[in-house]
This record gives sequence, C-alpha cells and structure tokens, in this order.
Amino acid sequence: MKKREVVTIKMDSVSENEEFARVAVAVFLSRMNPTLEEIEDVKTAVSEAVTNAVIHGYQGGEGTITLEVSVEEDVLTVLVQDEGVGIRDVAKAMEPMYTTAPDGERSGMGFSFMEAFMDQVEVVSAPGSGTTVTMRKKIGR
Amino acid sequence: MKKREVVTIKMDSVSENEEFARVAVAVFLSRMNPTLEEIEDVKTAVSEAVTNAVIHGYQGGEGTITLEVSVEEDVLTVLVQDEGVGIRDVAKAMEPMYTTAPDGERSGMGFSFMEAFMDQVEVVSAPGSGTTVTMRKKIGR
Amino acid sequence: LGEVRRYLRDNNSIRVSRSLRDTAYKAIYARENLMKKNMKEPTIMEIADEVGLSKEEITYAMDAIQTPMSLYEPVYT
Ligand SMILES: Nc1ncnc2c1ncn2[C@@H]1O[C@H](COP(=O)(O)OP(=O)(O)O)[C@@H](O)[C@H]1O
Ligand SMILES: Nc1ncnc2c1ncn2[C@@H]1O[C@H](COP(=O)(O)OP(=O)(O)O)[C@@H](O)[C@H]1O
Ligand SMILES: [Mg+2]
Ligand SMILES: [Mg+2]
Repeated sequence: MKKREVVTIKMDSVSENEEFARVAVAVFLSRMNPTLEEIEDVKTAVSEAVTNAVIHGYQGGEGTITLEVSVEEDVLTVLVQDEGVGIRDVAKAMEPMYTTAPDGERSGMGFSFMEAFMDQVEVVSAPGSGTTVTMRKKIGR
Repeated sequence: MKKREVVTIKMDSVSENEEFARVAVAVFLSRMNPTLEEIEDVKTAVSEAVTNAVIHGYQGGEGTITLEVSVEEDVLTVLVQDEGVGIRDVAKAMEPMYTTAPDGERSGMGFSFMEAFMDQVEVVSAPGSGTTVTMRKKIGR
Repeated sequence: LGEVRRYLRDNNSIRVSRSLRDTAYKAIYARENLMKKNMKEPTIMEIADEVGLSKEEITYAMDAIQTPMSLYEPVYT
C-alpha cells in the first residue's frame, strides 16, 4: 500500500494567488495521472474555495491561506483554510444561489460548483474562527 | 513600493516532489513576468537544491523539505531547507566537482549550477542541524 | 456507432500530459512569432496573451515537455 503524500502551501490572501493555487494543485494532482476533465474539475473547485477565502474570509484584507493537498491511494484531498471572519450558518451558505455579496456581484454558486466537481465537500466554520473547506475526489474511475 | 509576497511550501522528501517544487516555484515566478530562459534558470537551480536535500540531506530517508519563495521588487528569493545531516565544510562542498556520493554517481556540479543560474547563493549548514540554501535572482534586466 | 463511442471515450479521457504538451507547443510557436515581430525575447505574459491562457498555465505546460532550451532557441546563422 502506498503511503499518503502531502504538500502544505501557505500564501497571502491576494487575488494573484488564486491562479497560483489552482495550478499548484494541478501540478500535484498530475502524479495521479488524471484525465483533462478530472484536472479541470479540481481546478474549478480550488478556485472557488480560494476565491471565497480571499473575498469573504478576509474580505479583501490581509491574511494567510493554507492549502493542504494530499493523495492516498486513488483519492485526492484538498483542504483550503482561512482564519477570516467565518460563517454563521454553513448549511445556508452552501445553498445554491445563496450569497452575502451585494447586488449580483457573485453568483452564490461557489459551494455548488465544489460539490458538483468533487465527490465530497466538508465545511467547518464559525464566526471569528475562520473557515476550513475539505474536498475529496477519487481519480481514475 | 510593492509589498513583499511570499509563499511557503512544506513537502515530504521524496523524489516525486522535486518536480513539484521546480514547477511550483516557476509558477510563482511567472508573476514577475520573466522570460522562458529566466524560468529555466530558476527551475534548474531549484531542482539541484531540492535534489541535494533528498539525496544528501535525508540520504533517501524520510524528512520534510521547506521551500520559501518570495518576490520583493524585481528580486526573486528561493529558500530550500532540510533538517537532514548537514554539511561539515560548506566551502569545500561548494567547490566545482566536489561530491561525497560514491563513484561517479553524481557530478558534484549542483552548487556550481545554482551559482551559475542565480545571482547569489548562500548556504548555511552544520552537521546535525540541516542545511538552508538561499538563492536570489533579479528578474527582467 | 462504435467509432463515435470510441471517439467520445477517447476525448473524455485525454490525459493531462497530452493537453500540457499541446499548450507547450503553442507557447513555443508564440515565442517564435513574438521573437520575429519584436526582435527580442518575449516575456511569459506576452506569450500567455498570444496563446490565450494564463502565464501560470503556460509555465506549468512548459515543464511538461523536457525541451532543452536549445531546441526552441532560434537558429542564428
Ligand atoms: N471562506 C469564507 N469565509 C466567510 N464566508 C464565506 C466563505 N466562503 C463562503 N462564505 C459565505 O458563503 C456564501 C456562499 O458562497 P459561494 O457559494 O461561494 O457564493 P459566492 O462566493 O458567489 O457568494 C458567501 O456569499 C459567503 O457569505
Ligand atoms: N542538503 C544537503 N545536505 C547535506 N549535504 C549536502 C547537501 N547539499 C549538498 N551537500 C554536500 O555537498 C556536496 C556537493 O553538492 P553538489 O554540488 O550538489 O554535488 P552532488 O550533489 O553532485 O554531489 C554533496 O556531495 C554533499 O556532500
Ligand atoms: Mg464563492
Ligand atoms: Mg547535487
């Protein structure tokens, strides 16, 4: 049985790091020999989670985002963590089209995309103690 | 004046991560708008430093490698750190063709490449307390 | 029908390595064009604009083909 492999990345909460995070996860994932579709799915999910950390978690201000990417057997796990404002009602936040961003600026579909493109999405959050999104996907069915 | 941007990456000391490290640094570097040649130079230097950590630092065994990549103005800084065996005589280790690897397995040119492709290479190391290689390069002359 | 099915299947399972190679070749081609046009080495952003992908994607793709610099170095004669 192959050992779990894990990479941890800490980065500033700036929009430029959204693309860095997306591609870094793709580079890591490539060791699992994914299809183009699988890699696109994962990149989309990572984008949404990191964008949420930048925009909602830190509300455009300073902060650190932690990305933990790991592979165990054929399952990829991506954790995206911020120490920002947190979410009061996680279930509500995850409803399709729900957004707290003002007038039509965001679609409210971020969590729905994560759920559509990954097999499992877990959100742990509380006001004042930040948000951790853990996403899993089996690669190569 | 633009703020310093920094990304920290922690990963296992396995040869598979040499590629990850090399590409992750290159992807980070791309925000400085380098030429392809500058990207190749940095990738080569990072490869050599990470390979050294895996092969010499941890001698193929388990361990964690820390990579810190930062940009300040037009200077890229890459720090590659291991907590492996360390180096007794750094000056000697950095001499071209010097290698402690048995019979012709390695070229002994790793540090020379780092120095050729980066503007500045600093090595801090001691037996038992690991090795930190800090490399700097000005991008876009 | 078998043909169509095979086509669909093949296209759904394009390995990422192939798509990266395609991107890298586009980037090399773009670099050549920019070199000819501007008479100087293009930057990653110029190449990315030409190809229509992010500079991060291009940088990643360039690593997928282990092309030594000399292979896409223009030939000075
Ligand atoms: N990291 C986070 N920190 C704080 N709040 C968040 C975070 N991620 C999501 N949210 C909240 O959940 C809502 C829904 O998120 P999402 O589905 O991505 O839609 P959108 O980002 O378009 O608003 C956001 O509007 C925000 O209120
Ligand atoms: N991270 C490290 N930890 C311990 N020893 C190292 C490390 N990096 C380099 N060395 C020592 O320095 C020598 C020279 O390194 P280098 O120039 O890369 O040549 P090579 O790797 O081909 O031996 C190595 O043979 C090794 O003895
Ligand atoms: Mg969102
Ligand atoms: Mg070496």
